[in-house]
Amino acid sequence: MSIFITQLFNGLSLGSIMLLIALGLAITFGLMNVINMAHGELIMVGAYTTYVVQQIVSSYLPQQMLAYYFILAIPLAFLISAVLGIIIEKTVIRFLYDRPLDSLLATWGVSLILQQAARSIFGAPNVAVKTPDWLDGGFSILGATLPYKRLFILALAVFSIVGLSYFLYKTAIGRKMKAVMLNREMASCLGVSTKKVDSYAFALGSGFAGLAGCALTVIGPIGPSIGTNYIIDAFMIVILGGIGKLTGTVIGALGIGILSTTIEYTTSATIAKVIVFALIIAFLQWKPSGLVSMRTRSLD
Amino acid sequence: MSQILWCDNVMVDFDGFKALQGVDLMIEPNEVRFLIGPNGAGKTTILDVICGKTKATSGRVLFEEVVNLGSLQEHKIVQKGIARKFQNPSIFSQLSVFENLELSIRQKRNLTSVLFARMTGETKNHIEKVLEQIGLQDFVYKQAGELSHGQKQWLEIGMQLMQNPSLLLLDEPIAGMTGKEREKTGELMHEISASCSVLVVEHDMDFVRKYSKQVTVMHEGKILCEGNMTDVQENEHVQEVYLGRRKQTC
Amino acid sequence: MLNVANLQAGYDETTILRDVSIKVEKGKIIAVLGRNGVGKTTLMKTLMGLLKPSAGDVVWRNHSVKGLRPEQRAKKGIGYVPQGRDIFSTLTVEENLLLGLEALQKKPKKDVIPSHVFELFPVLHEMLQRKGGDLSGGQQQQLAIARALVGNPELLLLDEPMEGIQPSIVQLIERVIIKIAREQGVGIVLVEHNVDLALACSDFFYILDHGRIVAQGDSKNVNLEAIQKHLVV
Amino acid sequence: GCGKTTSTEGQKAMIDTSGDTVKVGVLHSLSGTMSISEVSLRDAELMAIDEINASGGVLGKKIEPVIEDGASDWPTFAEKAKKLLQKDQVATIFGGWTSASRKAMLPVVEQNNGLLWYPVQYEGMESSPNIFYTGATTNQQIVPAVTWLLENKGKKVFLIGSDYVFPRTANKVIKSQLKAEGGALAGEEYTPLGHTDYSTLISKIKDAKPDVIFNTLNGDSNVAFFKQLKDVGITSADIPVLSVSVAEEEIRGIGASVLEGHYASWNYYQTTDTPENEEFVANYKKKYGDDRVTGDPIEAAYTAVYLWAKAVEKAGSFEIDKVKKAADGIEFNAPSGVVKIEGANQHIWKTARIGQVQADGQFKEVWKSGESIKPDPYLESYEWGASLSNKK
Amino acid sequence: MKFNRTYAIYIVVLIGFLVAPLFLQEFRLGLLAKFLCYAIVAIGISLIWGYTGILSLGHGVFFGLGAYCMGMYLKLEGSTTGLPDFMEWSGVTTLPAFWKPFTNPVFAIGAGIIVPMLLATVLGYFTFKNRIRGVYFSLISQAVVVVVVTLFIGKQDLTGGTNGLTSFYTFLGMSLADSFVQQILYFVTVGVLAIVFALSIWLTKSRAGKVLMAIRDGENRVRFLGFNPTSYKVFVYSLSAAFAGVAGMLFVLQVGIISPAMMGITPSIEMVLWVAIGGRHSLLGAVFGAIFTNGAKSLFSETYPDIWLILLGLLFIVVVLFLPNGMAGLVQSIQNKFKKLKSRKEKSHEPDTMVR
Ligand SMILES: Nc1ncnc2c1ncn2[C@@H]1O[C@H](COP(=O)(O)OP(=O)(O)OP(=O)(O)O)[C@@H](O)[C@H]1O
Ligand SMILES: Nc1ncnc2c1ncn2[C@@H]1O[C@H](COP(=O)(O)OP(=O)(O)OP(=O)(O)O)[C@@H](O)[C@H]1O
Ligand SMILES: NC(N)=O
Ligand SMILES: [Mg+2]
Ligand SMILES: [Mg+2]
Repeated sequence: MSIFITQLFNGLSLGSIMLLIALGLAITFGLMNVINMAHGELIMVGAYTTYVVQQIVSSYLPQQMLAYYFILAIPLAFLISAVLGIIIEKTVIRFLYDRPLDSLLATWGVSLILQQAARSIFGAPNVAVKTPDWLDGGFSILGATLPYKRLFILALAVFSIVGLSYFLYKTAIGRKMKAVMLNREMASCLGVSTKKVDSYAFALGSGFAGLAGCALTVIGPIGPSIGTNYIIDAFMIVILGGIGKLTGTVIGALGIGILSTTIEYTTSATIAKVIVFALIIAFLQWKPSGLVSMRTRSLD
Repeated sequence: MSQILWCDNVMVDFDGFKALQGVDLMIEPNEVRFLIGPNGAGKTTILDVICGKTKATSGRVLFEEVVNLGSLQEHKIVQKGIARKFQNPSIFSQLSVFENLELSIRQKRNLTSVLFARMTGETKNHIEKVLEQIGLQDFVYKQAGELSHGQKQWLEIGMQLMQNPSLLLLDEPIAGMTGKEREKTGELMHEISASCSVLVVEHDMDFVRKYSKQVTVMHEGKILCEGNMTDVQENEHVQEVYLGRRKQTC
Repeated sequence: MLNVANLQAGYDETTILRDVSIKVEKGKIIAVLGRNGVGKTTLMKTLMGLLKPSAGDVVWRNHSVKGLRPEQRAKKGIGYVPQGRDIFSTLTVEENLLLGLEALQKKPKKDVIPSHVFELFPVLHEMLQRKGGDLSGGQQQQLAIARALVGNPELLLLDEPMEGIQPSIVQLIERVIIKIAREQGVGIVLVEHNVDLALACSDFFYILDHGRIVAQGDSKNVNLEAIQKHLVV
Repeated sequence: GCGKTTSTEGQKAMIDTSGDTVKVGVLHSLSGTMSISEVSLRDAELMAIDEINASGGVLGKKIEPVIEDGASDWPTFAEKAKKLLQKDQVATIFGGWTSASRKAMLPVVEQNNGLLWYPVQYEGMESSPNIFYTGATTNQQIVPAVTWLLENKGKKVFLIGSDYVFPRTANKVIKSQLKAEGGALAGEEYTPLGHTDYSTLISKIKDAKPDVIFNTLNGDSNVAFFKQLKDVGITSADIPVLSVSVAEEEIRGIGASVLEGHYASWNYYQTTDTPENEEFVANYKKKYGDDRVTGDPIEAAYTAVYLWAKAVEKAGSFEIDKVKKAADGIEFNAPSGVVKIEGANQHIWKTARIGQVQADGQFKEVWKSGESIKPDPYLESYEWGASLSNKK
Repeated sequence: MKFNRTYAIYIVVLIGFLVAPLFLQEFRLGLLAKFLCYAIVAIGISLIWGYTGILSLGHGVFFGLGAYCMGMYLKLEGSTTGLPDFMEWSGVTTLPAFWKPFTNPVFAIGAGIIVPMLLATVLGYFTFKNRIRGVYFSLISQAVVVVVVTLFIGKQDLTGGTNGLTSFYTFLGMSLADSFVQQILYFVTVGVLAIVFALSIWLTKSRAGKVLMAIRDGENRVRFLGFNPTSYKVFVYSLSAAFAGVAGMLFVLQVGIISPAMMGITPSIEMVLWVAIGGRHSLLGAVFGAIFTNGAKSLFSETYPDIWLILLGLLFIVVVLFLPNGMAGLVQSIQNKFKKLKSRKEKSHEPDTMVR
């Protein structure tokens, strides 16, 4: 029983991490059609932001504040990544909206630059972020321990998805974003400021990447190449879910999370990785546009 | 004479919305048939079913009495001799006008044949003839994407002509054409009906009046009535849902 | 209201429009006629700001809008129904219509679609939750017109708005066009292939050929013979 | 290499000694995943070169390092090694971290009769005539560690490692040794390099209830593993973890508090108490910053440069064959103590040390082999080791 | 006229490659040989991407499979015990069955072409038949990379794991370290490149080539002209996989190593970048893109080992942003300008020509 709960929780927890890293992509890739290979590096920026905040707090503020630096780091990670996102949008992406596959190539260049920049600024080795004490330990239930850190990430994921859904489906700016991505010229003919919408949307997607980066510091490494660990998974989740549909992304992330942990438990991490990716390929053969499809009758 | 196309009680259901609710339609060889009806009646949908773009939920479509089109893939249907012009121009925008036509030739379309296909004098003549018919002689090497809307329409008609089809499906072919060109299209339709049947969807009543013999009216996914234009025009129901009560002037 | 002077415009390296001057007055309907490929759509796009003119000027309510982007022109009251409809295919009909509100200078407190468009096009009301791309051709065209009307434009650019629409609704749209011109003082530029129809509902007409204005005049007393030569191939 | 002798053996390698400098290659990953570890090795080697130059160079020539980036990509290592040998005509190359990078450079140095100094502990089963190995081979690190664990921490060992050649081969050795020395295998798991979710693996470890975990994870994965191990409440008191790829630098990236109480097996720690080390650590910090730490591979890289210089001096020539011949038996007072080159297999004699992580991120030595251990890459001196290699 | 000139350029380029050994140091020649292998891959990518609109982010796999086939042969040829060295230290005692045929060089070379083609055919058949297109296909091809690479790494005892295959000494009895052998291999590479190039030119000029371009423009429309895009796409995809396989075999012979890292996501994306930089719509552009990009990469990393990635990243960004059609596009537009200038001069007495 306890192993069942532990594994279910592990699955959900991995799923929530996957969801966090994929959410930003669901916007920049799912909605904006930008294949942002630098998404992983935006995650990295969020993680380093958390690190820097911790450094600053621990050297300039009283010791008892250190416990709460994380509260400060979350919004800052979002913000800094968002700002960097805007810069990338203004300098690179903007020219590529009608060439989605080219955006992949250009942002690949961006990711190389950001990685090397991180290496030059923070040094090549990993840096350590000490998570606040209040996240240490866990919650015991039926013999299983659910670490607070993982519960925290789960909560953060839920919070993010609720906020983002409201934003996308219930607000005018969400609607405008979708319109701009579908038909830029027509949207602008209706009075939508495409440039603003582009920047907002990309900033939002990048911000969520930063948020994911902040969350990842709790459980994983923080170094210049952290982004490369997550980028492929993130893309897989978005296409598995169905481009442009948040519900799909959520189901996809949790599905992959639970599937991975279950298979890994009975086989090995390597086999699990192979099987999960093979299943994704097979699934897409069966449902070529993902779990939640958005096809219309138009010819192409 | 036996019919070339028979739609037998065709139904189409889009997630609960019944776009076609049992359509029976028969087309004779060398016939030019007009299909009219209100927006959303299901005209495009029935063409989609015939050419395989949409699968019928039930019912069947028989071509030349024996071939059940429902079980064939799109390209197989085309190879049987059914050509389709879409409501929105669908041409290959990055190929030249000439190349667009070249690809449309009725030919063996399997990989090996096409790989080793050569441009013969005969095909060249055919392309030139069609170019003249569609009035794009001066645009032979222009990229099709740079044509105007109307020119694209013509190119797409030309591409269907290249195929020497036995059944030609035209979805609003004269939309966006001026008077003279409408006439040209009308005449062209009758010209080619010597060798094939044509099923035309059109909203322009003057055009229908002028070039139709048989007209089928659809409404809400069903056939409302069939007959010649004068009869159809008199039909109260058709007037109500489609034509409008009386001709209004501004 | 709208004054276009010596406009020259085109695509990349090819110039399509040359020396085009037209005028639209408040509450008047202008018809633009011409064969396929003469540059009618190009003119509309230039007016809307989708194409940059290489010479000439577009003056809207005494101010040049030459340098403005489409969204800025939309906010200044110019509405556009493009040829080919350009519906947002994966958005619902409702969302498409709500987007029309973006052109309004003052945002309404709540997102509500003015009910008069549903009176005009009842079918849209029935299909509010359907995806725009799933509508039939004519339904999409109706949606495109409705979307432009939602923004309460003062100048309406209509590029073949009747294409693919059933006769009874064509009549309806004709009436609507005239009504909003007369009652709300909206200026309208109408590109239409059907000469009879175009002349019937317009006040003034221009004929384009090879990117130039080759004839213009009052729609009510036209010498059909004279203009016919510009319209046949 | 193993099996085949090189066709170019004895061929005169081209070494450019025309000027008053001599070039050496420094080939590590400065980018890509491995740069997290390898950049420091470059730093250590450059420091050694600077020191030697400051005291007059070798054979009267200043050493001129040619730095190349292996980019964590093995074919790139091969390409760059070739470039260093053929184009720059370097006298030797210092480089590599992963075994894969060494295996990639091996045929290049053999075919060009070049020289490579490889400074990282590895899985053994190799001795190329053109490579000097200054890191530990298995019998200087892993074997003593296993013995120590069995004697001090328990018999049930769980093996986890990254899925590549070093951990797999190391674990093969460990399993033979466990059998021979009365240990038991509680489980054996591998995760892909860069893997970051260890929750499931930790569940499996919990199920297996081992006494100790022997960890051959490499790189980033260590961070995730230790953080997540701590989160489920497993401490070093419950199940101690002994790692062979976690040095001071890695601890900095994981956080000392996460690792406190766990063990590592190395030949050197920053805290190793020798006069040479005191100076070495001080110089390193002075040169690269107070927040930097040293560690075993860093020390081995630093030592490699000195050993090469000594061999050259002894040979009186830069010629590869002469240097190789001269190298046998050379001793050097390294920061880790006296090391000696074993000419037969071109590894070096080293002292094995078990250290425990302290709250400040440094190791406290808890055990050391009495004297330095003779390198035995093929484990020929162990009865249970005979079956491990087909070396004749 | 125009025809002849293009062909003349091809011949000049070929001659250039043939005389290159006269001017290059051994090491540089080795690099060029490696780049020419890459150029063969690039031609295949230009066919599927530039001409057919299929963006594969998994060509590293095909390259790798070809390379492994050759590598397996070389390992067996080089082994005195009949077992490759890595199997010995992985505890394998008898040669696995699927390794056995690779003792035969003809089989190995055949497999180096067939295996990648087969994988591409199977994968392509299902994906294309199920109408998976665009980004979906690209990402699926990445998933395939992940699967294959993880398997190759995980099955260390059969594949050599992360290390890959290396330490080759002879090929068909010839010493690979011999510079004369390396020169011969260089000329073989140039020859293969020329054949692959000519074949591809012929393909793109054929009617089938136009079908490919039509598929790029609008796949569904192609269906309604009676073509089955699936078979065309499978064909060109497998063809480009075969090219990559051939390139991989030549690569292994000259570079002396193949490892899973060469099949990974990064090299696969880089392959596409070579083509983007050279000009995806031009086969010659693709060839030069591969040479130029890799040349730049080598040069940057030799000169600035610390920040070369930043330079490379900038190169990618600048080319993608400002040269959407790559170097070939740049040449083309310069040519067009030149032509226009000329024709303007000739026709200066005429009034502006009118469209239509
Ligand atoms: N994929 C779909 N999902 C939902 N509804 C659909 C779909 N495709 C078509 N419809 C609906 O089916 C009905 C029939 O559409 P169809 O395009 O056949 O009409 P039509 O007769 O061609 O009209 P028009 O004259 O305006 O072109 C329309 O109400 C349309 O909204
Ligand atoms: N994107 C483009 N690039 C280059 N040339 C174009 C482009 N679009 C249109 N053209 C050319 O510009 C000319 C005018 O096109 P335009 O679309 O304005 O014609 P139109 O009068 O609207 O015709 P139609 O009645 O067919 O809609 C045509 O010759 C066309 O080939
Ligand atoms: N030799 C190692 N640690 O790969
Ligand atoms: Mg229709
Ligand atoms: Mg037009």
